[in-house]
Amino acid sequence: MTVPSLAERFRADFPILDQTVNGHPLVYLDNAASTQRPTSVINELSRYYRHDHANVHRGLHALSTRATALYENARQRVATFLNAEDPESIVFTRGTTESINLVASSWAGNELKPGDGILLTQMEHHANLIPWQIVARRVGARLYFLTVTGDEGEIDWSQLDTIFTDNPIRIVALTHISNSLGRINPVAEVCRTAHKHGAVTLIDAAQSAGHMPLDVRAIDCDFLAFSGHKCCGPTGIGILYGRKSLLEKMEPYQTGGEMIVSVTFEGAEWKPPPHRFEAGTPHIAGAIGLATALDYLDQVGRNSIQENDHHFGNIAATRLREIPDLRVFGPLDERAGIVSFQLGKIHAHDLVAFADQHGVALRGGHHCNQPLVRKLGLHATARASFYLYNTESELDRLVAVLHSAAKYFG
Amino acid sequence: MTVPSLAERFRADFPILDQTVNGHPLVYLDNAASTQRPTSVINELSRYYRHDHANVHRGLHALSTRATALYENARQRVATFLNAEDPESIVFTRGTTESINLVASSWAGNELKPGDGILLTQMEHHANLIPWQIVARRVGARLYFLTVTGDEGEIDWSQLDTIFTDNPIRIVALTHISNSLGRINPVAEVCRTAHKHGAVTLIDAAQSAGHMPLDVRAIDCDFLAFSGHKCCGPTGIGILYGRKSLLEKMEPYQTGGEMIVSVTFEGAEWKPPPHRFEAGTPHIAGAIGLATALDYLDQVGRNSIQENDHHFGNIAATRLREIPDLRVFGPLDERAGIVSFQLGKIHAHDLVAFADQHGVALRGGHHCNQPLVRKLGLHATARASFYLYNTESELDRLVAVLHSAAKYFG
Amino acid sequence: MDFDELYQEIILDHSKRPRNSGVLPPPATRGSGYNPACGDEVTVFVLKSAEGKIETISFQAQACAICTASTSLMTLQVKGTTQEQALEIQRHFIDFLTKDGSSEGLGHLRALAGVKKFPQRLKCATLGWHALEAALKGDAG
Amino acid sequence: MDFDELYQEIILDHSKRPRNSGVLPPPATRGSGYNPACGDEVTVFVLKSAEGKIETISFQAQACAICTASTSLMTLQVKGTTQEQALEIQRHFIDFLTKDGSSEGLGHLRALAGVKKFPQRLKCATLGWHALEAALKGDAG
Ligand SMILES: Cc1ncc(COP(=O)(O)O)c(C=O)c1O
Ligand SMILES: Cc1ncc(COP(=O)(O)O)c(C=O)c1O
Repeated sequence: MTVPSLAERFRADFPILDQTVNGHPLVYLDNAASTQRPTSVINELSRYYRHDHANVHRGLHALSTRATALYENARQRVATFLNAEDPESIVFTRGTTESINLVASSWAGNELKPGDGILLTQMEHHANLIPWQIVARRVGARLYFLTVTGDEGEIDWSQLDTIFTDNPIRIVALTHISNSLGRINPVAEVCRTAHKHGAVTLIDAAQSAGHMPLDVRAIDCDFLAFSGHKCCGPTGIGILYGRKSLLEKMEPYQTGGEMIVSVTFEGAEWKPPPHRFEAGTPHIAGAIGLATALDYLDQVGRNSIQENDHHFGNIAATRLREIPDLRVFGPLDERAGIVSFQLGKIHAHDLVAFADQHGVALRGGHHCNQPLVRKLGLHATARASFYLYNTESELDRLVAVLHSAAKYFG
Repeated sequence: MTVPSLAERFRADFPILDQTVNGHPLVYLDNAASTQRPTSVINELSRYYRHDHANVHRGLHALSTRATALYENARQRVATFLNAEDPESIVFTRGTTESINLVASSWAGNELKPGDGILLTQMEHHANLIPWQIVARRVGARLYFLTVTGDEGEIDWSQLDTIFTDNPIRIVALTHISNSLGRINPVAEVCRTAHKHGAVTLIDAAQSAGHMPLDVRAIDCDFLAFSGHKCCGPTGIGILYGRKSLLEKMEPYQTGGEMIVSVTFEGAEWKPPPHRFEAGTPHIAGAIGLATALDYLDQVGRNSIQENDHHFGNIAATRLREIPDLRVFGPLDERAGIVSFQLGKIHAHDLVAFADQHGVALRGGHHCNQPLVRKLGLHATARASFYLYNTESELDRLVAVLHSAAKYFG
Repeated sequence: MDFDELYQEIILDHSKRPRNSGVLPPPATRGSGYNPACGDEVTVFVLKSAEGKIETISFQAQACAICTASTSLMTLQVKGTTQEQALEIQRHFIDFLTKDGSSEGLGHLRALAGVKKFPQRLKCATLGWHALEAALKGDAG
Repeated sequence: MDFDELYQEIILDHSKRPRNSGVLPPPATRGSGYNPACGDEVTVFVLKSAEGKIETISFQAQACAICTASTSLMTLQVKGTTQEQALEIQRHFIDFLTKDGSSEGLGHLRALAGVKKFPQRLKCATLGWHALEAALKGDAG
C-alpha cells in the first residue's frame, strides 16, 4: 500500500496541472478520456516547428531530410516501445479509432466471407464495435459477443475455446483495459486460443499503452491499436501495429501521394507497408511528439506507472464503496486506475458539474460504451481515472466532493 | 513590379527561416510541399497544451468545456475563412488527401452507378486521382480527363460544355492551383458549367487556401479540400467543406465514438454533419492551431499574399527562362508562386542536392503528378515555390545556384 | 456562487419531485428527445381537449436535474394552452436562454437563467421542450 | 566539402558518359529497378556465356548522376564474372555503403563512398544493382 508516489517526482513535468478551476486547485481525474502532456513533449513540438519542419519522404534538401529522419525514427521508437520486430509493422494513424477502421476495412473488408464470425466483448468502446457492425453488414459476416456480467463486469473466459469450436470466428477484437470498468483482460491468453483456431486478433490498447509495459511479441497479437493523446502524446496521432505478413496482403485504406510505386492516368501500384497505409502528408509533428512521449513514459518507468495505477484504482474503489449509496462498477481488485460509479440517484451530469464546481474534473456519460451502460440498467455513470501525476490528497478531495454532492442533491 | 515586399514585414514571424544550411543562410523554396509556421501558431499549440487540453464534446468539466469551445470556434473560424454559410459544413480531417478520400468513399461510393462519369484534369495531384480510380473501379464508373497540353500546361476550357453534354459526368474534381505547373484554374466557371449539367463539384484547394481569398459561395462548389500544413497551420489537420444538403445525405466515413446518436450491440444511428464525419478523438490542437494560422493569413492579407505570389511566380519564371537550356513549365503569366523547370540534362535529384549544398531548398521529383510529368516526356522536374516570407535576394540566390549547377554538371 | 444559481432551490425541488410525471395512454400523443452526449432521454405525453387545448400533459425522464426540472416546470407552464401558445412559450423560453431574451411571462421557468452561464447545459434545459414539440405534432402512441 | 566527395570526378564522368549504355536483344535477359520517390528507372541487360559468365552487359537509365554512374561502374565491375561472383560483389558493395564494410576489391566503386554521408541517396546508388540481380535471375526479353 505504500507505493512511492510517482506524483512527487513527476507532477511538476505537467504544467497544465498547476491551475485553479472555479477557485480550487485543479484535480484532473479525466485521464481515461485524455492524459496531459509533459513539458518535454510540448517543447519538442515547438522545437520541431522552429527548426526542422518540411514535408517528408520526397525531399532531398536538408530540412526535409531532417524531418524524414525524425519521422522514421519515431516509427522505430514506437516499434521498440511495443517490442515489435520491425518498424515496418508500425503504421501512423490519427488514433485508435482510425487504426481499427483501417483493419475493419482493409483486412476484414477483403478477407471475411458471408457467415464468418467476428468476436467482440460486450465491454468494447464504440471504436471497437461500430466499425465491425459496418463491415459485418457489408460482407455478410456475423458479430458474436463475450457476455459481460454484473456490476463487476466479469467475462467467463472458460467458454472461449468452445465459442471458437462452435462458431466460424475469423477475428477476435477486444480491449486490453476497459475504459468504463477498469477491467484488465487476459489478452495473451485470448490470442493463444484464437490462434489455435486460426483466427486473427486485434487488441484495443487505447487504455493500456500509456499505463503498462506492452509487448506485441509476448501478447502475440496480429493487430494492436492505440492513441497518442491517451499516453502523454500530441492529439491527432495514433498507431496501428500489424503483423507484417498480414499488412503485406492488405489493400490500401486511403489513397493519394506517398503510398504508390507508380501511377498512370488509369491505375496505380502500391508501396509495401507501412507507407502503403499512409496516404498524403502525415502528421509529422504528431509522430515526433509521440516518440518524445514514449521516451518520457520509459523514463518514468512503465512498471511504476502500472503499479501506481493499480494502487490508485484499488484504493479509490475501496474508499468510494465506503460512501453510502455509492455503487462502484468493475472488478474488486486487480483493476486499472479507472473507477466508474453511480452515487444514489444523482445523475452523472449533475455530479460532474458539482465536482467541477469544486475543481475536480470527472467524466459523466456512457463513455462510448452505451450498450454496456444500458446493460447495467443505467443511462450514464460518473468516472474518475488516475494517472501518474495524481496524488493521494487529490483522491481525498474526490471523496470529500462526493460526500458534499450526496448532501447537496440528497 | 514594385510590390511592397511582404517579407520585409512578416519574415521575422517565421523562426525556422533564421538558420544556415551547409554554411549558407537557408533559402526555403519548398513551400508547395509544406509552408512554415509563424510564431503565433507554434505558441498557440504550446499554450493550448499548457492550459486548456482535455478531450472534447462529452466533457462537462472546465478544461473539457474550454477545449470544446476552442475546437468548435476553430470550425467557425474556418467557415468564416471560406465564407461558408454554416460551421456545420466544415469537417476536420487529416488533410486534403483524407478530405478527398472521404468524398470519394462516402459520396461517390454511394451515389455513382455503373457507367457514370468522373471528370478530372490531367494535372491532378495523386490525391485527386487515385481515390477516383479506386471508387470508379468499385462502382463501375468511368474516369474522363481534361487534356493538358504543352509545356505551358494549357487546358482547353471551351470544350468543357461539350464534354458534359456528350458524357454522363456526375462529378468534376479539379485542382484550383496546380502544384507542379503553377497554373490557376477557373474553378468558378467550371462549377457553373458543371451545375448547369447537374454534376457535383470538388475543388482541391491545397495550393490555393493559403495563397488567395477563397469564397465557397462565390465559387459555388459542392466540396472543397485543403491542408493546414500548406497554409501556416499544424501538420495532421485539414478541411473538407461540403454543401450541407449533400453532407446530410452521406453515410459516415470512419465510425466510432463521437459520431453516433445511439448504439446497441446490433447497430447504430448517426449524428448529423459535421460530427458524423469525425469519428474518435479529433486532432484538437491541430484544429485550434489552424484557426490561429487563418488569423495570421488574414492579418497579412490574402490579397497581398496573392499579389506577392504572382509577383514572385512571374519574375522567377521570367528570370529562369533567361538561363541557357532551362525549360520552364506552366503558364507564361498569371501564375501562382510555383515554378517547375528542367535545366539542360541535369537530373532533378542532382540539381536539388546541389542547391541544398548552397542552402537553397528545392523539390525534385514527380511532385505526385507522375502521369503529367511523364506526359511532358520527363521522369522528374525541379520545383521552386515561393511564399509570403521569400525575398528578391533569395530569388537572386536561386538564379545564381542554377548557373553554378549548369557549370558543375555541364 | 454561479453554481447555486444554476441549481436553484426550485430546480432541485422539481428534479427530486417532478410534477406531472408518468405515462399517458393513447389517444394521448407522445414525443421524445434524446441527448447523445450523455444518453439522456425524455418522453412527453399530451392529451388535447376538444377545443385544442392541452388538457393533460405528463413526462418520463432519464435525465439530469436541469433537464428533469425544466421539463417539469414546462408541463406546468403549457397546461391549458393551445398548441400555438405552447410553441410560442417554447420559442420564448429558448430565446431567453440563448439570445438573452426577456423573461417576461416565463414564471418559474426564470429559475433556469443559470443555464446561460453554463452553455454546455443548454441541451439539458431544452431537451424536454423538443420532446414537447414532437408530442404536439406527433402520433398517438 | 562533402558534396564534392559525393560527386567525385569519376562519378560526374560516368554520369555524363555512361559505359555500356544501350539495349541488348534476347536471348539477353533484362531486369528493372524503379524508385517511386522520384520516378527513376534503370534497366539492365545481361548475356551469359556458355560457361555461365557475364559476357555482355548493358543498361538504360532515366536517373540521376549517382544512379547512372553507379550502374555504369557496376557494369565494368561485374563483366566476366559468374552470377555468384556478381551477386557477391553486389552484397559487398551494399555492405560497404550501409554497414561501413570494407572497400577492398571494389575498385572504382569506392568513388561512391560519399553516399554514406547522404543516406537519402542510397536508393540512387543501389537501384542499378537491384536491376542487375533481376536481370541475372530474369527472363529473356
Ligand atoms: C494540389 C494538391 N492536392 C493535394 C495535395 C495533398 O495534400 P496532403 O498531402 O496535405 O494531403 C497536395 C500536396 O501535396 C497538392 O499540392
Ligand atoms: C478502450 C478505448 N478504445 C478506443 C478509444 C478511442 O480512442 P480515440 O478516440 O483516441 O480514437 C478509447 C478512447 O476514448 C478507448 O478508451
